[in-house]
Amino acid sequence: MRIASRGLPLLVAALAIAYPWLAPNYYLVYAGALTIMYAAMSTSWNLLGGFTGYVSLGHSAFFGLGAYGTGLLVINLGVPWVVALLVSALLVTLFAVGVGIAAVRVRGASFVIVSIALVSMMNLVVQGWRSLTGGSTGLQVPSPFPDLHRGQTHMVFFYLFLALLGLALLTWWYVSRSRFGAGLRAIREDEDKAESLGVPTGVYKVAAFALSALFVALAGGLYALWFGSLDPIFVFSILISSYMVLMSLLGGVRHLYGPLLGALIVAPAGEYFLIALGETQIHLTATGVVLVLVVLFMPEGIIARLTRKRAGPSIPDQSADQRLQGVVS
Amino acid sequence: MSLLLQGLALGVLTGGLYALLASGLSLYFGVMRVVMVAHPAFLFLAAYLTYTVHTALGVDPFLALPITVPLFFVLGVAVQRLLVARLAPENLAMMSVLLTFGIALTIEGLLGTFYTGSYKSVSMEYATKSLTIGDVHLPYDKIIAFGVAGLTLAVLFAVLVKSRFGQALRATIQHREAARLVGIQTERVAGYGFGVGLATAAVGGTVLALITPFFPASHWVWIGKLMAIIVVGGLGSVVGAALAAILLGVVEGLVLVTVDATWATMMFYVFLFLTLLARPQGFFGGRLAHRF
Amino acid sequence: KTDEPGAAQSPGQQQGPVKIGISLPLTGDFSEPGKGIQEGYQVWADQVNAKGGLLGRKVELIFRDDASDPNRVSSDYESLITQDKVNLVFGPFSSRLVIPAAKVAESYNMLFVEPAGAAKEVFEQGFKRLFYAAPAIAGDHYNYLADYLTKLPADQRPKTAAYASLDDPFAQGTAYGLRDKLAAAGIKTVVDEVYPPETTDFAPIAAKIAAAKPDLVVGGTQFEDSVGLVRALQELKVQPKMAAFSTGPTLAEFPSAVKGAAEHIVSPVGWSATSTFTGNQEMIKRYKEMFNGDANEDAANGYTVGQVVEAAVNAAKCVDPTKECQDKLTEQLRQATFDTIVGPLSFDDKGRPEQAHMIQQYVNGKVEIVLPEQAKTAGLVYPKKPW
Amino acid sequence: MSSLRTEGLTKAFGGVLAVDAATVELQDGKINALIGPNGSGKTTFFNLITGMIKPDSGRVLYREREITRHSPHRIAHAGIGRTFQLCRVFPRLTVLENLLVAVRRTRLRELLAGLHDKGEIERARHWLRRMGIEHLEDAEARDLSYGQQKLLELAAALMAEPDLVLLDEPAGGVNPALIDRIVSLVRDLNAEGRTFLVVEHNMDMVMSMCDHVIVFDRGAPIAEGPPSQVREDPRVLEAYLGV
Amino acid sequence: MSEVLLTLEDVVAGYGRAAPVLRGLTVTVRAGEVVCLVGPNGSGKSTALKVASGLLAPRSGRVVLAGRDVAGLSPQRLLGLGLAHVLQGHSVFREMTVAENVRLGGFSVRDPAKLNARIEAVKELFPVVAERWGSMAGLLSGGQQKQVEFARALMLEPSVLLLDEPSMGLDPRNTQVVFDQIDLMRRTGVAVLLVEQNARRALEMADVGCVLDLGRVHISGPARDLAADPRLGRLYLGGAPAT
Ligand SMILES: Nc1ncnc2c1ncn2[C@@H]1O[C@H](COP(=O)(O)OP(=O)(O)OP(=O)(O)O)[C@@H](O)[C@H]1O
Ligand SMILES: Nc1ncnc2c1ncn2[C@@H]1O[C@H](COP(=O)(O)OP(=O)(O)OP(=O)(O)O)[C@@H](O)[C@H]1O
Ligand SMILES: [Mg+2]
Ligand SMILES: [Mg+2]
Repeated sequence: MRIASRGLPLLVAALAIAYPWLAPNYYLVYAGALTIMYAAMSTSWNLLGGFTGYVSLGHSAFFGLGAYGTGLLVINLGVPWVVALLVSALLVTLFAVGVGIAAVRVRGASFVIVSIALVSMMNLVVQGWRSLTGGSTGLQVPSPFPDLHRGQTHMVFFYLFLALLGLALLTWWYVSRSRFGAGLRAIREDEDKAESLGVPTGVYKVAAFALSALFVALAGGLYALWFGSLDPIFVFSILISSYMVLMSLLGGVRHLYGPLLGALIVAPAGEYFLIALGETQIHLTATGVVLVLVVLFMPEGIIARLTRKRAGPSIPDQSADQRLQGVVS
Repeated sequence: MSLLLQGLALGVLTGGLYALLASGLSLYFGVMRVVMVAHPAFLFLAAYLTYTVHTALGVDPFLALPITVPLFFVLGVAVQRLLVARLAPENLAMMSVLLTFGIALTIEGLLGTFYTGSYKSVSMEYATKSLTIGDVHLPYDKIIAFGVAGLTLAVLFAVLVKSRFGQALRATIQHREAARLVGIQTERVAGYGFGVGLATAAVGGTVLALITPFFPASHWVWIGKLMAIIVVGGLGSVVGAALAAILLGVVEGLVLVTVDATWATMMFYVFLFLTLLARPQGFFGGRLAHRF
Repeated sequence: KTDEPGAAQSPGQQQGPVKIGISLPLTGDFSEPGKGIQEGYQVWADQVNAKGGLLGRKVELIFRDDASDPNRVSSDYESLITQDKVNLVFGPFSSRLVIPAAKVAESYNMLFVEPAGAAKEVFEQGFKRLFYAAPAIAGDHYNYLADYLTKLPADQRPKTAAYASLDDPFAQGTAYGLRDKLAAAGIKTVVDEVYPPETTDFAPIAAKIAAAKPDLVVGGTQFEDSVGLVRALQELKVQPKMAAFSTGPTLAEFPSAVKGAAEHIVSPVGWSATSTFTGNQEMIKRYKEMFNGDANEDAANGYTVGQVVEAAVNAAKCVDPTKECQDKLTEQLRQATFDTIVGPLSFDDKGRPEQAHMIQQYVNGKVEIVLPEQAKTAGLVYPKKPW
Repeated sequence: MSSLRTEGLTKAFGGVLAVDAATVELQDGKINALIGPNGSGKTTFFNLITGMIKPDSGRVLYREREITRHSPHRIAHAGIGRTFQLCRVFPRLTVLENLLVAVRRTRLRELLAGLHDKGEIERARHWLRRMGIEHLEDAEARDLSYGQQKLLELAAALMAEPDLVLLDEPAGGVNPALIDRIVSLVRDLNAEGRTFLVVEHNMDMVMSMCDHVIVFDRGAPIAEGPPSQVREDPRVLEAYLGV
Repeated sequence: MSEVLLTLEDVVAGYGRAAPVLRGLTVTVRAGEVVCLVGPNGSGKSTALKVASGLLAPRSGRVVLAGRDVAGLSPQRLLGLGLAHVLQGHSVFREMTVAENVRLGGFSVRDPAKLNARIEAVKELFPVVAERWGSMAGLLSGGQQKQVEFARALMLEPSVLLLDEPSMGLDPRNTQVVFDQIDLMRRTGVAVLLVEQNARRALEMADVGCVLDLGRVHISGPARDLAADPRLGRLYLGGAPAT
């Protein structure tokens, strides 16, 4: 048991690091990098969703802003890509604090709507602000590694995304063990009660919102550098957010590795559906049906399914028997 | 000046359309606590059915209503009983988003498969005429939409607030066990509630078909707009949603004629955030605050 | 790695069918035109195979759906090139998807002939192997019309023009191409409106146009918004002397969507069902056999790509994905002039076509080519009848 | 010195004056009781003190420092803990996690500190032992029976080490055998120096446990004093006991 | 002896896949009789009532209502046979007015005249119902909500009444009103199955008492005898028996 719980993650990590060298061709490296990117994003989504239970369908806004921020800094100010990436992620985090203050005022379903609105709004802003962002023409970001050929670029970004994923996992793990995390979980269960026990719920929620935005923004920035073309209607898309949510839920929002596992399943499965059914729109239906089935039959996620079933309340027999003896005798 | 007047008139009429399209949402969302992302997808499903009836029989699209409305009612009952009812109540909000998102994708895929990706439209002679009062033109299609919206909302209001069924529905959602104990058949009632919501989608879809061409992916643009209306109006308030719809319709129309289309679309979200900052429970209605 | 640049081609690729990889938006926002282009490609492949194939080898098309998503478009080409080891790639639909797709093709040294990336930005990315197989890029679509209008006698010439266009590089490109030329000729721009793809209500835009009472209304549109605009203009009783819309009116669904209002609307079109350019009538015939409908411009664009590449392959006498072969093909594209169903095509050094779009008009309910003079099937009706 | 004092505290909901210019002073280090008929404003009074709702007017002073309109978590940090009339636990957290939420966290360092700090866990277990529910430490709170949840809620409130504890009907729905246990616990804690304010309808419990009784009617105190005295007060008999 | 109206016989029941909560429970209630269930928290009292009213289907055993085996029938059906159940805790329809709540109590009563007569009667019984007729029920105080619930159940004129801790959260005066009402119904021949934690008080007025623990009735007999039993007192009733 001990070995399984320690050893498995190490083994997986080793495999992940070796993956680009084991992959028979660069396309699989590319697909791997994309999967890791989604894993990193859904893990960071889970910093908000898993702890506080606030379902955001708006995280692609941070993805897009991170991407555009990085791209614009590189193009307009010519700063080195690392600086651009970090500065843009920081700015997005600040922005997320502002948005968070307004957004976390509503709970449950309304929050979902607000987050959807956030994506639509950012899409409109970026699309409308043609002079800065290039509008609907999109933004072409120069590659940070012009000397590498395409396959090598995929390798580099595979490791960059892997590092980001590691960072996100570490953060989640750390938060889950901290008092901050305990407070966030309490918020998920009962906000007013948490408040009365001294949890500053407002600050916590905004902090979780911003933290989770930070990693998504970093992923967006890396994406911009890797991919090279940005188009507002695609980076600010509810579909990207939905993927984060789907992956997290499928794996299990209450587990460190839930979103990662979800990503490892969803990304290849999506690929499979497209290739197998791609000639008609029926693959959308297939995805939709899978989503429905997950929600209906695995609402707690795969990991919860595999590891533990809630035993339900049980009455401690001995203690009650003792109690009864005094009466019946 | 006359341009402003024209913008205002168009805004009011368009607001009516929005109110119609959003009315079902305020039912699921406010009364049944289900975040129904698939509502616009159902609207377009209805539009496609209307199109089929219209082209097959050559009749006025409104004559499709006797077919689509009962059909959607039954569909709604089925969706509720087979899918939504299985969600655990403690995370209904989260799970219903995903569930209905999945439903929306399913519908889009099916529409694409059966009707192909190409645009369909229903055009009637009367839909492009307009009534002219002074300098202001009032398009008939929008007037019809406005009228249908008024009618639908009135019916919905009567059903939800005044009728026995409406009371039973609200009781069911608020405390299921207690509702069963006063003699309400809760499963049936919840199913019917959803059915009524989808029935409004059938009406909305018909009107939409008359006004705009559509293709399977058309529903995406509507999700954000309609949801914004519901939040600004205050969850659960049919009247609030209607007023918010008209308000936003007018703002959109006026901003469009004075500034530009991007800003006009943005207004929905700007108002949404303003609402949150000023009155998170919405302007016209809203759920009870918690008792401690 | 098997796809290391310069890795030796496995002999298998030199025989068997010629595989052509294509990613198209079969779902999502661009699914409508995506489908058309797919059909065009299929008609072409069918015809080539009936004639014995490319260099004697059967042609096999491999389609991927990119769901109108640039991320997927890249993955698709990446996997088509490296996994399926296709011999050739053909382009996707929409300027928005062409750029990311071309990036991939370019980095694998593949020739990239595309049917639908007409926005001027596509050609400003420094691509060396990209060619647009249609008569003209977006900004030049209206050239014949601009010519016609500016040459009208002063008293007939429109004085004012209103422009409304979708925020999309292609649609906007067409409208602005015309606007710039007309403005230079002194036709005043009275409305210049850009609307985002999310726009669902066109009446207020029409109201703005109505208030300006322009002689000329130009829409940089795709389908949905062209119908929305036409209906709204009708409702608000705007009666310009001429109404021009890109894309929408060239689709078969248009006349039924706007009913009688289609009459006298003009549009730029790269292809005509009535023209007798090389292979056009066979294409139309075969399309009808295969899909039981009428070919449209999208299908023609797809077909044209096939024609161009086919000619290049036949001239270069090679069709494998190696750099040498693709270089030879690219060289062909750059130098030769190709006889296609949209007329003779040649390309400049950025891959831009150097011909021009025709102008079509609905006359008595039928689509007629009205400009240029040498291709016309009917005379341009101006001013248009009120709607 | 008084631990908690309110001056003219007023809250109206629409037309209903829930708390009406209530001026109340608690006896420090004592077990204070707050009784009154249904709807007399007791719970609202708690909510006003703990900042869950904001008063229309009036002031709340805790150890002579004004805490009116402070946010609930600040008030909790100041040392006021409470339980709810309808018992509220974190249903899907384990019993132990329920308690750990209440650990103080003011400074960033404390905030980021590991949750599984040995000392804190020991302290949590200590409280669970005192409530007699230590064997349930790993059970999810929603699996507990009503009475056990009540004890858990109390334990969580105490975990935050409040100096003033507000209990809203601690005996409601609780088995009488458990009530005895709660009473002795409150007595013990009171002996350690904590001040209590208990809302309760179980008169036996109030009379036997409390040192000082405040009687509310229509949102304001109408009588106060030691239990024996209040029990005889004609106004109390009339307004509350209904005889 | 009067007619047996409700019998639970060897009932085994539980939630989900977990171990059963009721493990062979047997209880009988006759017309004109109040049977009081007492027992520790979590012993299965509420579960027993849920089985009796059809909210929970038993895994085995019989539920006989007025001579018919009704195990597994829906609450609506049982309601038609004259059974009413007041739930534990708060079960008002929070976002509906008091008026709507009370009216819904008579959901299955089709005769408007009768309905209005009952409404007038409950308004008289609980003044707060009349006073707050138009308020949202969820905004009332805990005890007020409880009164609304009781009033709602009274709309039905049942022949078998299941009450789950009706006095919880009620002040002494309202507790008296509720107990008086139970007494009145007993006299008109209603069979009452009462669960109370206010056990001494309840046993005082009940005819039969049953001690439920671990999902089984261990002792039953005349209520007064149980109340006087010192061993029971220590374990279940708290404190010493009132003398
Ligand atoms: N949020 C609210 N909105 C409207 N009225 C309220 C609200 N909260 C409380 N009230 C009203 O204020 C009055 C006092 O309520 P409160 O809950 O403080 O009473 P209480 O003394 O705790 O009663 P109980 O003993 O029944 O718990 C009641 O009449 C109640 O209806
Ligand atoms: N909905 C439920 N799901 C799962 N378990 C439950 C549920 N309701 C009750 N239980 C469990 O069943 C057992 C009996 O519960 P029940 O509510 O019948 O007890 P009770 O005797 O009424 O206790 P109390 O006096 O605290 O109300 C408890 O262990 C409880 O945890
Ligand atoms: Mg209270
Ligand atoms: Mg109980």
